[in-house]
Amino acid sequence: MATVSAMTPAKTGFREILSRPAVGLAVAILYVVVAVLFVFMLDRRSLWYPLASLVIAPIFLLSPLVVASLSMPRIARIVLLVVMFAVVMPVVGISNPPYLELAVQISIFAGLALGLNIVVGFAGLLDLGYVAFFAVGAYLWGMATSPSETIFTENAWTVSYWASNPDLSPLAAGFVAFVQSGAFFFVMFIGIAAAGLVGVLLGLPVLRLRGDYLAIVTLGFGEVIRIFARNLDSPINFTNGAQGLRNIAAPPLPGFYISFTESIASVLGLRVDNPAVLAKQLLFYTIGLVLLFVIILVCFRLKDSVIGRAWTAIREDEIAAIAMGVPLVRMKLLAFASGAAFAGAIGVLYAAKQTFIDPQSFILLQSITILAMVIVGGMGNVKGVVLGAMIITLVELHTLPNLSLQLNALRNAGQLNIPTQLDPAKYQPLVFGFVLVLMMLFRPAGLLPEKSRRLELMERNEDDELPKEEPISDAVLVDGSVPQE
Amino acid sequence: MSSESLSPRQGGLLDPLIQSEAWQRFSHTGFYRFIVFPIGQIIVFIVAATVFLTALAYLVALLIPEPRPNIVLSDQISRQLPGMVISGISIGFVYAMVALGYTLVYGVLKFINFAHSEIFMFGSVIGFAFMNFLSSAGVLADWNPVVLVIATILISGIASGLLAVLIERVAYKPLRNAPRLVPLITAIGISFILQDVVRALASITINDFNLTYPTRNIAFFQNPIPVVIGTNEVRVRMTSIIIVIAAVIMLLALNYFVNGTKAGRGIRAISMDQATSGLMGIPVNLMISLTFFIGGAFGGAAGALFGLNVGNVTPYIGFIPGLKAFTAAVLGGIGNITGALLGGLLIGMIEAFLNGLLPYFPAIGIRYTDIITFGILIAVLIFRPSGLLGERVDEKV
Amino acid sequence: MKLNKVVGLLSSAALATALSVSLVAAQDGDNVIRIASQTPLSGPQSVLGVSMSNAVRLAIDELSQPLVDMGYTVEYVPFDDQATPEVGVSNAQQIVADPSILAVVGHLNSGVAIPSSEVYNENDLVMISPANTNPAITDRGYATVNRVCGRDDLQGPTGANYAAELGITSAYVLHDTTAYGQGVAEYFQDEAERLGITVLGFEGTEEASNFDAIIQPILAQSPELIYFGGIYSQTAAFLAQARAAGYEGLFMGPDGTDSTEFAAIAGDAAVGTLYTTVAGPASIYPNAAAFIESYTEAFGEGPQPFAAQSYDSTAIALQAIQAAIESTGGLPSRADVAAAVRATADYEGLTGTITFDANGDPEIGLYYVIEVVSGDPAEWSNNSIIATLEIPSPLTAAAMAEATPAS
Amino acid sequence: MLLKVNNLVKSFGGIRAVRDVTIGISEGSISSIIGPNGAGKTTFFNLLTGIYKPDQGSIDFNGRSLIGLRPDQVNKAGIARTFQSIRLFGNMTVLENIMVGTHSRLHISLPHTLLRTRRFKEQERLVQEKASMLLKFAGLSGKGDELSKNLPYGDQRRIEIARALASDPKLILLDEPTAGMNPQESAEAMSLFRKIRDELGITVVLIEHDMRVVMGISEHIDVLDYGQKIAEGTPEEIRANPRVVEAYLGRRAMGGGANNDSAA
Repeated sequence: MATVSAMTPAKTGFREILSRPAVGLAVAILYVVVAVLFVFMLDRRSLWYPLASLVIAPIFLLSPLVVASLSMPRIARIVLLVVMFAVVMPVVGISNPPYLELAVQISIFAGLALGLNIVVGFAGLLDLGYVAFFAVGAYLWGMATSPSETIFTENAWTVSYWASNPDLSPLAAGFVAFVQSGAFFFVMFIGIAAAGLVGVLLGLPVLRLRGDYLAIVTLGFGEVIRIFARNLDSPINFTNGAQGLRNIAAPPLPGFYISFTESIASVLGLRVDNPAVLAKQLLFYTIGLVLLFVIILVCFRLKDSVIGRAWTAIREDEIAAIAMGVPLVRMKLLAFASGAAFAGAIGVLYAAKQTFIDPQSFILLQSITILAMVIVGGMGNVKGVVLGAMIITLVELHTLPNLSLQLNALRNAGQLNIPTQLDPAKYQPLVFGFVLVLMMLFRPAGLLPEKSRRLELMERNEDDELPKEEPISDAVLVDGSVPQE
Repeated sequence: MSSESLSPRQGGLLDPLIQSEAWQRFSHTGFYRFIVFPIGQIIVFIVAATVFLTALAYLVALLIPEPRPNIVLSDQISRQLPGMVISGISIGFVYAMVALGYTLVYGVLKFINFAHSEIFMFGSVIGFAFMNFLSSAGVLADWNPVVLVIATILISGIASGLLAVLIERVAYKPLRNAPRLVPLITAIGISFILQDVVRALASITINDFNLTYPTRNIAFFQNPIPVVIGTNEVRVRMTSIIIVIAAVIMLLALNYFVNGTKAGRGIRAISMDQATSGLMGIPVNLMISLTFFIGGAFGGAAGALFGLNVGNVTPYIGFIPGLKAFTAAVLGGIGNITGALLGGLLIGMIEAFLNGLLPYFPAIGIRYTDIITFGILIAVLIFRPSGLLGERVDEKV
Repeated sequence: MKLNKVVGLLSSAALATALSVSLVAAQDGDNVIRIASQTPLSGPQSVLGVSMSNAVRLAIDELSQPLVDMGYTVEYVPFDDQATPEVGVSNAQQIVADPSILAVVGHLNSGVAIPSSEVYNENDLVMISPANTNPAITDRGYATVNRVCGRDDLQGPTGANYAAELGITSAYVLHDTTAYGQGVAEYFQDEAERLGITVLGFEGTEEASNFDAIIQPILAQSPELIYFGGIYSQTAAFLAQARAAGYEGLFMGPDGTDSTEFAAIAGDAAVGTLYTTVAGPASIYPNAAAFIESYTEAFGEGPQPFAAQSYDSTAIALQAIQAAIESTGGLPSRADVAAAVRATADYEGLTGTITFDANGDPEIGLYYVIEVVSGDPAEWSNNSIIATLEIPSPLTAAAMAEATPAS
Repeated sequence: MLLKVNNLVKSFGGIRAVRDVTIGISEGSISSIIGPNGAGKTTFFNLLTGIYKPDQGSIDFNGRSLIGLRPDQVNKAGIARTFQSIRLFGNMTVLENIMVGTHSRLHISLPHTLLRTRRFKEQERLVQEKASMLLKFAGLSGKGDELSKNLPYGDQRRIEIARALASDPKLILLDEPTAGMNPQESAEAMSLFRKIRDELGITVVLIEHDMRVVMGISEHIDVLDYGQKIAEGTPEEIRANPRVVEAYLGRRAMGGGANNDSAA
């Protein structure tokens, strides 16, 4: 995370103090400690639990971003982050499993948003069908392992068939052993390749199109993939159609996850009935985190390279870019494919985590939600996009439900009287709509804009005064250099 | 409907007529420019689309005469043809009117107003509310049906237009200098808000969100008109005819407004160059609001007509027609008014033909209608990257 | 950088909240029992989801007295699953984290129910489904997953059987492309073909309002019956338009048809429509009539499909919790409640007498074929039963087949 | 001859923008293409660089045909250009703009980029160095980290030139590089053009309206009017050519008082 730079030069006294490494470190540690304390202070039986959780969950879950943003010695930052991810998060997660679930969902959506950010933020191509690539990965793992009655299960091509068949030839037994150990990661790589390939296949015919035409074509493509997923149950059943693929396998759970969970639980004095369940969540958390880390690294490396500069150039001015030797189609394809590849890998993780996928998981609204994460966070800025994904996921999955839970609790306690037509649980999308509109009105460049866009916005009024039109010419006549010098 | 796009070209059969002095004089009258020409254009579009799709269908029937046992495709085509054409035209006009909203806004602001589908929904709900009000007052049946339709269109059109202006003022105008994708996100936020606000209002006032037009019990709207073509009888629904007539009249009005009035000229100027138009004294903000009003009014009126036709609307009704109308706008060439009309009619007709004939191919079926429609769009865009009637954008270098 | 401000703001907000939380003393005792529901409360499917949630609320209001008498407080916690799997799973995590929640009633969509019930099952929390007719729900054999509604693979064939009895020879099958609609339509089609009915077409469409073009090939082939696997808002609009276009044959649908709204939308076109359901009409069942009355009084509108099933699900949960308390002598564990639910026998609900089999299906499903008698929504409860079929669940049927060895 | 263009034709709709133009550019020269507005000069550049496809004719550069090549391939073949209306990557810094110019000379490999291999780092270092060198060469020292759109007009012209030079071209096409500059800035620009040829050995072709620049720097001039070449030769020859005078004076009557002093 070396590229996560320190704070901008301080302007006020407060900032100046905060920008000192030692102070930054202290503040960061204090923040994390306080956040964790808050989490443990939560009293589930309190009437105000939902409201408290609503406030404390974002405080806690944003703490890695706070650590990454405050100025401190690099080593300290790394140590702190490792401790956060490897110790604090799991401990809190075991004591409060919904937070672990949130962390997993955030890592999934942050990964998706970063992938889309390559296409939209870096290369400036509007893609409204991004969820299609996500579906490719998810269906790949789903079809490989679900016992649903698809052509794969019927023809004994799947893991579950092999694994449950007692009479195995040595070859098949070897295959099962491989599958049970590494198939998940193997399929994840295939997912990366397959989604990347689909990205190229889609990109080839359509990348000549200008911005908004590209948007509708990608939107159509997203729908096409969803409709295929829904319809390819006949004449040959590939996807099990609208019924979806159920009981999709999870990656094998290493034994120490269970013992780790048990020991943490006993240290905290928690009664955990089924440690394997929490351990599995922890495993998904680990995979999601590692995947997200790799994706962030790849994003930074791509951005600070010939490729990233070429993408920015394309975003800024296609004609100038191609005239400077940037091969447009190749670089755009590369953007499409890299974005798609991320989505493919995350799709595999998603299918394994959900254990069930159906076409409804891959609707247009998903693509739009991911796009909203990119834009709300700050197009082009990796940290901003992660923040955007965090906030939107939190709002959708935690803040809004807890808000309605709080109102419901007050109503159950007789402190609030709401008619059923205005049941707060019914109006979460309304609040989400307001959140989107207000965030955009107050921070049009996103929460953490890319550096250049920040500057752009500050000077947008001067923008138009730059001499763009060609100068009125025929200089000849004025200075009279023809006919004599 | 710019008069240039279909202007007679030299070398045609009609040359003697076109070059005659009388024609020249006639072609410059308002009657020609605002009545004869646009209606001719609409007829040409409809006839061309019908002929093309029918020919294609019969061609398929020639290649695959019996796609299913006991089904002779060509017989089925001739049996269904009138019904498919009529339903294609009526839904096509709805798409076209909604597509106009997308295209007008895109023309002046170069951004896709994703909340437009909810304006359409809003129009359909206002149409319901108005009729429901009359119905509960017990006077619905007393109104002359023609007056009722006109009043409904006006009320839902004006209400939706005002809503569109309000949305523009609140959610888009402050963002005019922001990156282009930002208004897209506010538009999505607005869509959520509109859906839920309408739902809340509907559930508070009538405790329901299936809003059924009370016109169901009025014979004028309900009784179909039997039309006998050859040996088979087709029942044409009155509401389909209403859609076509209303849409044509509104399109003529729009054509007159855009090409025949000062305000229309202002809008056209802004769509070409906003900054210069401002310098030339055109009130840019007013014109943009006006554009939103017109686009919203068309969307809202289309919503009311659609509601009248299908009978039942909900707060979530806008999404699918909105998406299709957006496709239509792009197919025709987004930013081009004639393109929206052509695109809407084409999408409507293609859909009607696919939905009518794909059932005879059990391996495909109407579940693939949307995929084929999008396939056609993509094919068109690959050969004409700016849509059917969109201008070629050879960027000046 | 703004992050500082955000951090500052959040921290102070948290501090304030934490303080106020600690000031407002914990109010719940150990004797709070919560029942959660997860249904779509927003979005297009919320008509059904809200009605289900209302029915749960009504059941808790009406039936929790025995538990209250035992000294417990019963609370209802509705969740909006937004018909979205991620939201459902995330809510499920919240639900299982609240130890006072002892039962879940939900979901509407199988696509949400299946992944969410994995979470419930892992935490021994019992789910009673009022609406998931997909066979996969209970075929997994989880001890915590039960349903009171019918199964697609029984309901579809019931319709086909009745059609064959009527002497129908040709049918056209439509569905709404959802797991529910397509599932039930496919089972109808299979059974119809087996019984010698010619299926002239089998089509799925997402179209929700404008069916003009879809009707054309149906008219051209004039089937004797149209079967539409879907929810009333779509099927009623279709029926009204088909009748206007000249369709004169029969129309049949699954239990998604069972709503007063069907008559409201389709009007007189609704008359003669047939539908299959496990919920008997109110005119014959006094309990059902009382339910409709109290529901309408409480919420100002009639119950939608699956509302009666939701009421029954909640009632079964309450009864099971009571039984578990009686046998354990204190607040029962979730596993106890799950076992008690599974042990439910001969429960007399609005939707028949329910005994769960080992997979959580009702052992014997009582399926009605009902005919719509009027286009007036107010007359909906007078719809007449024209056939009643008792169909055992697959597990029960297998057991019965074993018990009576083939001769 | 470094560049040999024979009988080039390009029409847009019914308008023939370039008709039958034949031009040769010899290696190491500085030459100009002049002509009244709308004479087809910029179209000619666009044809050379592959942005437009010619209808007829041949373009041979350094012994190979450029017909059918995409703009990026033309760039790789050794022709770089600037634009009449400045087209910088406004939200990139000056240095990054120049770095983009090196694209066609770089080895681009995804594995090397992702793994940050030594080879990748070495290349990045070279690119940085080259960009800094060109920054200095173009007289932009110290402005490398500014956003390019925030710089004054004259500097933007220089960035464009530096960016074009970054691809190590054999031939650089400058489209009205001094438009909008005052006499002093023009003079500085002229010395920059000479430096490009003298120090870097790059052949320079200008489109120019400022006759002081044209006459002062060109070794060879081609004159276009209405898409056709009407004259060529040394500055002296062109000055004496009656067709050229007519082409310009013919426009004087309509031309009016447009001038080139509209500096930013």
